[in-house]
Amino acid sequence: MEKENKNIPLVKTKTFINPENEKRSVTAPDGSIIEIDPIKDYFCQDRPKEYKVRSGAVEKFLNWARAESLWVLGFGTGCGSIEIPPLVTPRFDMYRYGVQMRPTPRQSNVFIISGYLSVKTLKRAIRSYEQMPSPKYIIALGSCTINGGMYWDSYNTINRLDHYMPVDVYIAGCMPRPEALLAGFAKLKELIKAGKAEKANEYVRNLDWYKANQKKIIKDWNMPDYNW
Amino acid sequence: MDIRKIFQQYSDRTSYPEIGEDGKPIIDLSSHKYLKMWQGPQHPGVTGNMSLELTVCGDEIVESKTHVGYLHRGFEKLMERRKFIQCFPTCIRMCVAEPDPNEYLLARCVEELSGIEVPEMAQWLRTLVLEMARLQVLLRGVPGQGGTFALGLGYQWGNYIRDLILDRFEELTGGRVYHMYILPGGVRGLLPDGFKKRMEENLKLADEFVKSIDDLMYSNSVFKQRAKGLAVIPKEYIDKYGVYGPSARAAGVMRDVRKTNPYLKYAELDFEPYTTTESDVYARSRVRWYDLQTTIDLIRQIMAKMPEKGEIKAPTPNVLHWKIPKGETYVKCESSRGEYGMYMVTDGSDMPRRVNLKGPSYTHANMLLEKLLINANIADTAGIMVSLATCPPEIER
Amino acid sequence: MQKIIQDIESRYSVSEKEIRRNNLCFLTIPKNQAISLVTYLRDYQGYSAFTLLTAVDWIEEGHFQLTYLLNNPTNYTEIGVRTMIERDHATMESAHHLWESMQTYQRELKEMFGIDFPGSPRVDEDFILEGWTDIPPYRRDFDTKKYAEETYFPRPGRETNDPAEYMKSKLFPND
Amino acid sequence: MSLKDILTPFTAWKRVARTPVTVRDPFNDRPGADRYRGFHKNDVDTCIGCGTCESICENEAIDLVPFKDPVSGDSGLRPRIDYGRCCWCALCVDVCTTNSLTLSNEYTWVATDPEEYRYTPGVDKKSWDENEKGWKKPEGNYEFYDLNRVAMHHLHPEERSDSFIEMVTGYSKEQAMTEADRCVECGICIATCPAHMGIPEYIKAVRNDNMEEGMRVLYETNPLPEICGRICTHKCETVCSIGHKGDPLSIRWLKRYIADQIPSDKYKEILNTNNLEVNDKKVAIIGSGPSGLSAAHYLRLMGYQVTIFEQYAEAGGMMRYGIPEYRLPYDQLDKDINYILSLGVEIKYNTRIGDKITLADLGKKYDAVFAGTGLHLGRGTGIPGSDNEHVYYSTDLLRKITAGEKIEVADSVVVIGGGNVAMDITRSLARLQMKKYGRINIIATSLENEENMPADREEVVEAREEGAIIHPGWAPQSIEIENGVPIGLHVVKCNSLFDETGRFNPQCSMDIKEYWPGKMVVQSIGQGMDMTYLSDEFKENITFGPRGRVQTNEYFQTGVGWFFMGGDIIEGPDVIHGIANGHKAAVGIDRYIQDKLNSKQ
Repeated sequence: MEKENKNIPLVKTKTFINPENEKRSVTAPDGSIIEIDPIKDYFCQDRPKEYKVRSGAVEKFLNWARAESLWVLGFGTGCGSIEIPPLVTPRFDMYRYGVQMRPTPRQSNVFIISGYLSVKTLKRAIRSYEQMPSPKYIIALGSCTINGGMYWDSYNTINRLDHYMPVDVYIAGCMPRPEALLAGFAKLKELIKAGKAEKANEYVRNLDWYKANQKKIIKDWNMPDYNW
Repeated sequence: MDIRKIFQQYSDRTSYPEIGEDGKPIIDLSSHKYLKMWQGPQHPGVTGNMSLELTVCGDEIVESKTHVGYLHRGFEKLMERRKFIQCFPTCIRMCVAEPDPNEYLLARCVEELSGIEVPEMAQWLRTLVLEMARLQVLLRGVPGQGGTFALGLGYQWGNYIRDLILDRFEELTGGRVYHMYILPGGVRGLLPDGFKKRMEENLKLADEFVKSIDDLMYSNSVFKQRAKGLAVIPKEYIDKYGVYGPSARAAGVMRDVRKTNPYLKYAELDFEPYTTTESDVYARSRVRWYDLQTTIDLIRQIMAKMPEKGEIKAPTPNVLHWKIPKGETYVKCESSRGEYGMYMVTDGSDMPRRVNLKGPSYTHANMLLEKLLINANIADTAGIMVSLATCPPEIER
Repeated sequence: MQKIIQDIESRYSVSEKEIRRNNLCFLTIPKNQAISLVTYLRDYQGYSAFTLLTAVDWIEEGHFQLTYLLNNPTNYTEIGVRTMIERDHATMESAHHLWESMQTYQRELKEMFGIDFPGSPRVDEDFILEGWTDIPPYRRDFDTKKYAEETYFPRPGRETNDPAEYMKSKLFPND
Repeated sequence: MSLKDILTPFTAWKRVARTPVTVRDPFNDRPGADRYRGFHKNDVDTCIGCGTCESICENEAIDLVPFKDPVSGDSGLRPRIDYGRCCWCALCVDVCTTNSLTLSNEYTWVATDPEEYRYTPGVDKKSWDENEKGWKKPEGNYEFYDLNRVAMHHLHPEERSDSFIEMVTGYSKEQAMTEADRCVECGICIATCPAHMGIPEYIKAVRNDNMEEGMRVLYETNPLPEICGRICTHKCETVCSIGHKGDPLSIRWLKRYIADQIPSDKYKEILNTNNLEVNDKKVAIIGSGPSGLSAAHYLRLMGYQVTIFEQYAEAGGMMRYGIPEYRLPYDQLDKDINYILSLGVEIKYNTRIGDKITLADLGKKYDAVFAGTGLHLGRGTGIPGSDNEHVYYSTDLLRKITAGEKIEVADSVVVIGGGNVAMDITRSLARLQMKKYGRINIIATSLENEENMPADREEVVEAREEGAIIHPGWAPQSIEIENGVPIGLHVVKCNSLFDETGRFNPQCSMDIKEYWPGKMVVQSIGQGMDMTYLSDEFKENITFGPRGRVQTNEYFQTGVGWFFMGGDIIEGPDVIHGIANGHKAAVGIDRYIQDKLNSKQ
């Protein structure tokens, strides 16, 4: 729907640098002086690359493998995260579907945006998302991610998640029950197996548009444009 | 090499860092002695979406700052532009884990400012729902303390029973997490048929859980080793820092609104909140464990004492244009974390002028947590946070 | 309760009092006496627990109302000390020395209302918001709906009809 | 640390042998609870599109979208829900005025396209439409607004049965505020009111206790609020959305409440009519009934010089000469009329058009003419004996009562007719009987049965309270005459009035007979119009429709360009149609005159 306006030029926002990210020189224990530029040294600033689809059966096998081991990043961004504990505990037990929580983005490929995102969390969510290895998927929970939900008129929460992050599956509800979440995972599996969970590549293709949107609302952009 | 000797060498944790003239530690990051690190918001060890900025020396925290605001939705602002009835769906989302005190407080504020009397039956149902809410939080919170010290089994048990309680909520209120059950004037329905019987079955499971978590966790030598003596809150901190509920009762100070300022039907119920004096993580967790038993008992009492039928809602003015005269009030109740209060100012229009929610997490997670974390290990931060039951959405609202 | 109020009235100039319940009352006090009264209540009347500090924006009258709510843990009563401060360049004496928890409240008020508390520790640090450049959001003149619509663009494709207007347009368009 | 502390945790192993608690098939094993607040359902046939769901929704999740063409009492709109906003609080269900909106217990909806989450329940078919379970408005005394109307205080039958003082006392401030509070401001009623009055707006003014604002709203569409506030047929109340679950709002009494609160000397100030402009165009109005007064009022506001021609000695038409005083006291009638006259409207009493002044004369002298001459002729039954001089028409009697002429009321009376006028004459004569004889002996009979009596329900109830006997469902056959005076009425049982095609075709059981004695018989089965002022030269240009009614365009303009007609002779009969016609005709006259001016230039 917003294909035509995805060519908005990248907005140059004023970059704030946190004190710990400032260039500095430190003296090593052996007395030598080391120059450090954290933004350059600690982050990879290269633009992300699209995931290349392999041919035929290989890709099919890979998709099957991906679909059957969805590792979810344990980041409760909003109210929806209250329904995660029932999922990881015996009643609903999502491990049997190959879904499990991981503590770090480096090990995860599914990001559950559990409801509304305040601007402050959006910044962290983007960083977490970008640190996840490809192929990666986003499940958005609840009304808030679709059109603002409860907080449609709040000055601190975003209304449409698809403006800032690419979403593969939406689950309606406020908040969605564990069963609905499991249905969401089932849908995501279906999409992955069919090779249709392509939103991460779309993010790469329209990176400038997403970044422009993100920078429009994140006022103190004190991180590199892309970090992974 | 005797490992014990190495530990003893550093056992006097107050010796570093040096304390400056202003009473604050002198921390020179470039000295390589200290490291600044963040815990959260994306971290399994924080209670929800908040973060701690820790300065550590080795694995010991020398300074900590709490950062909140990741869940800020501006409720108090949003409610200023909503009619009183419209505030309810908004307001209950202020504390995700335990939404019912929010409903109750808002309804109580509205009723008090407009002078509405709530029918007997509705008061009993409100009491029941508030206790059920406490029960489901504690079923997650009590074993959750073990979870922070890598004892995840109790958490699995507790969550199952919590889910059964959520089923009862669903039956009674129509919602699993956000119940929208208490409205100004009353509640939104009587108990369904057979509710008490099913509840009793769940309570039996909870009874058994109480016993087994005692064996599993409180008698566990590892848990004891880690939790005892950790993050002691001295008695004089109670007023100075604003410590409420179970955390205050663990320090030997009686803080329970149900007992001190009885509301709803609590005056007619027989219970005695547990107090102890050790005031460490173990004691706070233990107080919650006793609270869990009290709550189970209270639910049984309520179900036995409540009438079978009755009016569930007092007549109110048309909610679409309900105006409340100018006034202000402060209403409080006891949540699972402590005194939970709401301050409301009205100006005669159909919307509140100002609503301010005051939860215990506000003081617990900010000044108190920052203070308690000093000289603790990084590995203990999660345990300390959970023992204070900090709930970020309630801090920043 | 009455006794305490009488005692306060004999010492401070209470301009308004509102007894809400037998365990809650609100007193309005001039700005320069507020902290003194709070200290007095804490030290001599047993109101040693501090419950909350918040502000109300009375934009029409051009002032903020600050409410210090104190709790007496022995007889379980509460007193709200209200004081009115000027809305322009709002500043208030800091009370962080009375309770440690006070500085968090003052930080929040600074951020959300723009009320300054000189001397309060960390009062200028961001508390809840991050990089906020607009007017403090809890002020009444900040329109959150307008801001949200302009900043976060709601999903298009919604349209609604007023029943009365719609019936008029269909049934009697010329009247 | 004791050995016990090391060993007891191992008791957890005993759980190994337990049955697992995992839900085997979470997609099917767990339907929502009976009260679960799942996805929306709407019974579109019951729904009236009032929009209360939209106004209570704090998330603006509900839009009203067209579903069908609006009709009276149904806006034709239906709620569409945005699941990008909804929070499933079910306040919309609880506030629904018709109980058509409910929630199902279905809760799973997964999609890849966020645009999917907008749908109109009941219109867009969903899998949960037939789902019986789910949230419904709680039963019992659980309402978001009061369903019971504030009872209006009536004089006790004993107090009122022998006098013509007003029997309805009106609301007190508190009562009016309580009643106004019940309004949900949907605005469905506006379309049903012939005058399209701003009903929610003036009810809001009552709620805010702002009578001046209320007065201004009233006068926008209705220059006779005191009168309408008493005798309006209140069609608005029949469609009131609150009426689906409870009593409809007392819209009429609230209107009266506003008008009652303002003293007549404040009117001009409040309505800002102290200095009205005057232009050189003149309009004549025939008849000072509701349509005539209404047209005069709005024309005068537009600046025209208005002259009313009234055949009787006082203004008001049927409102004065047809409606008994106990329903509409003359001082209240005068309050409204005098205000209109005080705006500079000229009135010529005792001037009947057609006698000395003809319509053609008016046409020459004035730029436009409006006739609201009403239905003043009684209509007879034509049964044997009805031509007797002591068999009366109700219109004549009512006029005489108003004019203060003496009526020889008999000690036993039979009234033929079941409409409002029949009730009026029944109750008026009953009062006269009470005054004269100290007892009441009056029988009213109607063709229609009890349920279908054309009179307002409350009129029938009140008439019975006062001692009149009402016999519905009887067809008059003949009037028994003895010595030149009637002594009774023969009737037979009437079974049905209309045949299958809907034509008027009474079916009677001739063997079920009844005889009611009465020394005075009054026929009140309808009124006719006196159109003698329409001479033949006009009749050529005027088209007549069914039942002799003149056909006009939507601005009540007849084929004769400058001649407008309205009121009971065109629509109704009732006051509010007259007022609406008058207003519309005033607009039409204004357009007509302006068009003529423009074309000359």
